[in-house]
Amino acid sequence: MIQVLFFGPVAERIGKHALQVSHRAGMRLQDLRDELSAVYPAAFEIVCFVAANGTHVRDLSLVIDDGCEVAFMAKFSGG
Amino acid sequence: MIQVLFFGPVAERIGKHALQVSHRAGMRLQDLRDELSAVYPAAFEIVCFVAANGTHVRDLSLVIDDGCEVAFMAKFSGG
Amino acid sequence: MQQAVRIQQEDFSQDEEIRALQASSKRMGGIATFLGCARDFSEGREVSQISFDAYGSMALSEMQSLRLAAIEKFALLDARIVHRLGTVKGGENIVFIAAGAEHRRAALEACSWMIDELKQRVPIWKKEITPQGDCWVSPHP
Amino acid sequence: MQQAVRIQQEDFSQDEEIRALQASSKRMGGIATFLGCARDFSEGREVSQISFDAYGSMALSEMQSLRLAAIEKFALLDARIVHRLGTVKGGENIVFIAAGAEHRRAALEACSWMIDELKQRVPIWKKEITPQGDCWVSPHP
Repeated sequence: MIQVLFFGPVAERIGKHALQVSHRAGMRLQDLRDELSAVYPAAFEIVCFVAANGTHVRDLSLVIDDGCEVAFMAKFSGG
Repeated sequence: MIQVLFFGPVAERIGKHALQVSHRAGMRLQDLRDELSAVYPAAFEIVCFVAANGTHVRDLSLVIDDGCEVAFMAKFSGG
Repeated sequence: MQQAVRIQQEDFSQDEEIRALQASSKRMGGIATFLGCARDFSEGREVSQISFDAYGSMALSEMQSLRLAAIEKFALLDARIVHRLGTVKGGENIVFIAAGAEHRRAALEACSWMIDELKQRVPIWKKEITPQGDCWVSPHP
Repeated sequence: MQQAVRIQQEDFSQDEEIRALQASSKRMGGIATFLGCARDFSEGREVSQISFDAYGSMALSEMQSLRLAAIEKFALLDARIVHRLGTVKGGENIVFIAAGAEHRRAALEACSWMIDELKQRVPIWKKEITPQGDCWVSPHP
């Protein structure tokens, strides 16, 4: 299972803070993003950053391990 | 009378914080500085700034009024 | 003494934070701080409250690594970062950053760098609550 | 509430200064501060105390005009400057500067500008008191 997390404006557009997605061997962050953005296009319109296990990831060709925690995030506005 | 003030390292080298100097018509700041530095050369070696009545003066050709308060000051080290 | 990097609901005292910072070294000649507060007016709209959402665990670890990076980059003696979550009212404190160094230049530059980086790196989002409705804030440059 | 610009013997509270600053406007989104403190070690010598001499009336009026200049130059909502005189021990506070603005950039730049200008313009001198004797401080750039 992959735990997918959403926060703030993305969570609001999706209507929830988390989703679980089945893991497939060789699955890349880009695959996960493509699948979810087909279902939630309005939310993914504002996604700017991706994190895997709490770390910023810039290269979405990263292969996801089973049990990974992935966050798709809008631009931050803390501070 | 002109009230001449000294502070910090200049006062220490002169041995006092104030002096009174008789006013003469047409007296310039430069004249006052020249007179005093002849008497207190070690103190005037470190004088960097001059103020008249509490205001910075850069042009020492300024004519001093009677009753003026003049300060000869070393580099500041506040803050 | 409280942790140097914290995410918390409750307000904080600058005097206490500064005291904790100063306690780390007596060679500290300059301390620069930045305090971000909730304005009651933003982009022409009245704002009654600001509420926050955060990826808490990642936000904390990003703030911790930001502090260490600042200490190394600017040769600081110490630094602290506190960010509030939950809901804050107009005029209330949101974020506090403090940088202590031997001389002022490093402290001032580090403080400025840390708040810029925090806004870039730390997963926190603010929503302005106004009489006309709620609105997620688009980050300012 | 205390004056926004002061020269005083006693210590000050940053919390109180910030509260006074914030009271001037609810549009204040960013507050930058600089706190200068007495180090107990300077240029390789142990420093037990710092004592100050000042041209008091001129120092105060220079600090007041510096505050107004910063408010105008950086479009600040408010600013405060407090400088201690007398004698302070290692680790104690010397000077406090705070700048409040709608956005952080103006506050941070104004704070940095004010402490630089204060050191250039305000007639205050510090003497370090060390076990090896006293020494007037030569200003750092």
